[in-house]
Amino acid sequence: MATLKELSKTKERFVGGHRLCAGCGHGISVRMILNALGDDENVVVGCATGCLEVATTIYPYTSWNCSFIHNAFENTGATLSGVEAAYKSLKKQGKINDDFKFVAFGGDGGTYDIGLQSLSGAMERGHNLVYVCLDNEAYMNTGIQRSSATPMGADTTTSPAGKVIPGKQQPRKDLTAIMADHKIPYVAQTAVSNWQDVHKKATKAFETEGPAFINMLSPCPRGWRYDTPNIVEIAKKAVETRFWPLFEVENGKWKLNYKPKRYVPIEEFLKPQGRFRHLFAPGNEDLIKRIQEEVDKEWLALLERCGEEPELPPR
Amino acid sequence: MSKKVLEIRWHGRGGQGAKTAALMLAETIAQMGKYVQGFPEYGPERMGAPILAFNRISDEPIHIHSNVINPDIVIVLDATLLSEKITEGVPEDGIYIVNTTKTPQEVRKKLNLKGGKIFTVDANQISLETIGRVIPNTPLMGAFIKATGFMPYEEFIENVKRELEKKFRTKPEVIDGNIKAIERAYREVKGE
Amino acid sequence: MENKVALTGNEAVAEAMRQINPDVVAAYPITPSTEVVQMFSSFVANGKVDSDFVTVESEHSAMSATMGASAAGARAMTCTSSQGLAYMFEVVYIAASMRLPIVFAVANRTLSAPINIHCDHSDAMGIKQSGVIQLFSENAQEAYDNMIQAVRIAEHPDVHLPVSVNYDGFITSHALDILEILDDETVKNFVGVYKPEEYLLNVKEPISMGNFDMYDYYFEHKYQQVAAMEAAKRVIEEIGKEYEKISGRKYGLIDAYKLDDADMAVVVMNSAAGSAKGVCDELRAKGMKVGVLKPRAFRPFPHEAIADALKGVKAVAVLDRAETFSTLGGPMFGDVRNSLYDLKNDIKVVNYVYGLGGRDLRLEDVEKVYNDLADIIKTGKADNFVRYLGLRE
Amino acid sequence: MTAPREFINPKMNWKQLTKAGNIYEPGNSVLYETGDWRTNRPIIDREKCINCLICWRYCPDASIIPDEGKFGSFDYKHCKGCGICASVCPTHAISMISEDEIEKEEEAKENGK
Repeated sequence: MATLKELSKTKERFVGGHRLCAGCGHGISVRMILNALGDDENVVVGCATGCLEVATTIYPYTSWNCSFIHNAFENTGATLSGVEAAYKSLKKQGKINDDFKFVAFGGDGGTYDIGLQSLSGAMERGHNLVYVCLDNEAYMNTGIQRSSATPMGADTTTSPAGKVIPGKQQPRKDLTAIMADHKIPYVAQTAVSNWQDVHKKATKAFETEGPAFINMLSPCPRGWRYDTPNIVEIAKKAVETRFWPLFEVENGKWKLNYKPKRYVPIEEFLKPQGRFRHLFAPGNEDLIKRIQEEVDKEWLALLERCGEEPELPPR
Repeated sequence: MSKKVLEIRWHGRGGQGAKTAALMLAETIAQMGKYVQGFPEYGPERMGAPILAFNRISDEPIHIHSNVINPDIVIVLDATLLSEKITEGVPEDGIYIVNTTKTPQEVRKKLNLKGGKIFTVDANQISLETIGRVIPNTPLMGAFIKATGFMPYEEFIENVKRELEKKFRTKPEVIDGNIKAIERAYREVKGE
Repeated sequence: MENKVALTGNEAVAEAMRQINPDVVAAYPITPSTEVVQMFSSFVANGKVDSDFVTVESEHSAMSATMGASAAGARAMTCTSSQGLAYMFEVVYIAASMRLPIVFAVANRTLSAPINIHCDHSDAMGIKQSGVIQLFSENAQEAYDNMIQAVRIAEHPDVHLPVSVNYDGFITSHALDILEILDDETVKNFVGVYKPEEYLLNVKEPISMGNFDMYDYYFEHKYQQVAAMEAAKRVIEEIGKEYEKISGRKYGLIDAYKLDDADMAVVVMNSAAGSAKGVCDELRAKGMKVGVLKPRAFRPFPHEAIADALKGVKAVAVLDRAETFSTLGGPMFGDVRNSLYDLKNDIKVVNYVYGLGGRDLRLEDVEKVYNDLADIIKTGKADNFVRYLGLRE
Repeated sequence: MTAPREFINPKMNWKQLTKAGNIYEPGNSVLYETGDWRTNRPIIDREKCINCLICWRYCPDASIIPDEGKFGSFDYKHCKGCGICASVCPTHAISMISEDEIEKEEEAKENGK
């Protein structure tokens, strides 16, 4: 595993001058993922419509220090499939000689929701590409609307915390498991707070022959309403509360990568975020309890899949 | 162009409330029976990026929908935005209202400005002390009334109250804080 | 050199694709173009082409993957019909805007609802403002020839736009017809090896494609597409002349049939143009001065050529195999009438919508159109200028 | 169409702009400065810095310029002042100072001269 000292000497494939929000998780996430490539490797990046794409390719400027293609919102999986198919075909015919890696970035909107079909197709067909979902748990580009990745209870502009309905009513979709069920060679869940975990998984994904999928928690200070500098702290809380476990599924084998040492109640993740503020109003204790139960249930299911002893840490 | 229409340009940063201020000012003035427009410039820039918002105010219906190019009044929400972009297109007798701890003379020097009238107010400090966090947009409306004498102060405050009550019915402390912020900015704004 | 063969329209298109040997094909089956997908799959499975075939999960992804391949530097193709093209709609616009030289076949079929698998041009007309070049084919021969020429038109440096090759679903796609095909080597030489100027897989010059424009650039980028379409008119004719040298068959922007001395003309595309020519011949034998104008290129619209070809006639009937639901008739009607507006004479132009959902265009119907035109010339009146042919009114 | 050598600007006509808005200079956004988004500036205390480079890893704007595996400098042309570097620094070597304050100090210094 490379050290930061070593990594800092490598090529920066995602450069400054982009117009993502100050403190946006995506800038960090993309740098980490692309940093898993060797300096001499060639890469084509595909990107779904969203904050990342809009803010990084404002004509005539691009922040991508490599080949890049954006097509539409829901078709990054298919677009990059075509790029990869072209690569295979041209390589086979001897029309090109260089090696390439392929990586797609989509937000939770472009991945969990509108782009799910295209992603599913690309994974099922076995294209040799890496798809990274930068999950910030809502449609941030259009102004913080709920997605199927939005956690239960969150206040978004289309699941507002109102007098009758206190935020989003449904638990989030388990996309990482859905991708694992595609029986592709590599699936992982990681978070921006754990850079070593990200680096290891991105490295593995790029080395994988065939499709690889990474679901990466990449917080949005605007949508989550936490103090911008605290991004690492907030993402760590997601991991520590077991709300966002770190795991991977390699050739069908589930493996838990990190087990929190002590019990951290979900409140610690929810409390610093404005989108959950209403949950802490008197009378809403039940909602937090429901969220905790959901987290516990999912955690037990994950432990079972990973062949770990079923346990809920003492409260 | 005949200037029957008063035009205002707001300079702020994404997330600072320039758009909200422009819309709120428009709503407040609309209560006087005037015709108003309030609109932001929509760009790809994100939180923290310099952004613009605009107002038009007139006694007659406003039919134009082009961008504001030569504003009569410029309101700057963030002192770190002071640059030549602030004075772009502003006529000789333009009015500048700046949120800063600086004096109008210091701002004049910084902008290298010959004409115009400059007003300054520390809207950050005022909002922090009255509302509890740094949101300079409402106090700047108070500074605007003082600097322009656009409408009687009492009437303005009544109108703002009505607008705030629509938005924050359940949070009287927010209404009070904002009114206090406007009052203080009205009193504390410095001209040359 | 040439071989006379009996092929259906779909077979002819698939055969052209085999001979073109594109680097990538991404397609999804839909009636009536499904056979093309199947035949091409078998070419791939049997090593008859070098192509990588991407078995996408939808038409939206078919065009998206074709775009990805084209952007990567590959010669890329797809094909579809009807709902498939409608589902592609979004990406067809983007493909044109990104200036990707994709060739795609469209076996024309109507749109739902009610669901109907038969021919009309509603699918193609849905993308007439997308910025892709649209060629129309009277029969299997033309579908085959258009596919081969489309590659060169799309890839021409002054054009760089997607080209769709339209041919009538079932009427052309599933009917066996005699046509002449070129030998593989001739096609190979004609289309040449694709050498993209800029592409994703170029390690020396990485590129960002599909970027974000504000209002300071978007308008100019749109105008570039207008200029490319304008250039396409010249290029289509040039490539047509070049193709004539290897095939002996003439191709231009329009096909003007017996129009030189005609008093009346029918403007019609695809297979119905053949029927119209047949009727035209019969009426000529009876002494009526009639002709047929068949636009081969519908986008770009060859308005100069059309005005020139029709400048001597007295009455024109535009036959549209699609509706616009604007109450102003079919989509081609407006374009043709518009093209004739500046002529300093008084040509009467009427519209007939025909054949929706595969309703047969009978020869009597075409004959009725010519007779109507004769009446219009005689009376000088063309009331009720949007008409429906073969409809139970 | 070949890439124009002159850098694209909004005065150019449609012929001068690149085809389809393609961009031929990878990573040219470094020419676009986002430093003016900043209201707070990160300042490093070299005494406290242990060159762990966590700040470099967590900068969304690639605005920590490393130097031979050590902390080199801040890229103030692009740093938006988000404060993440200061927040993740294990030795609290980075502090965020208001640009307004910095300007005042600089002016005071100038006036003092």
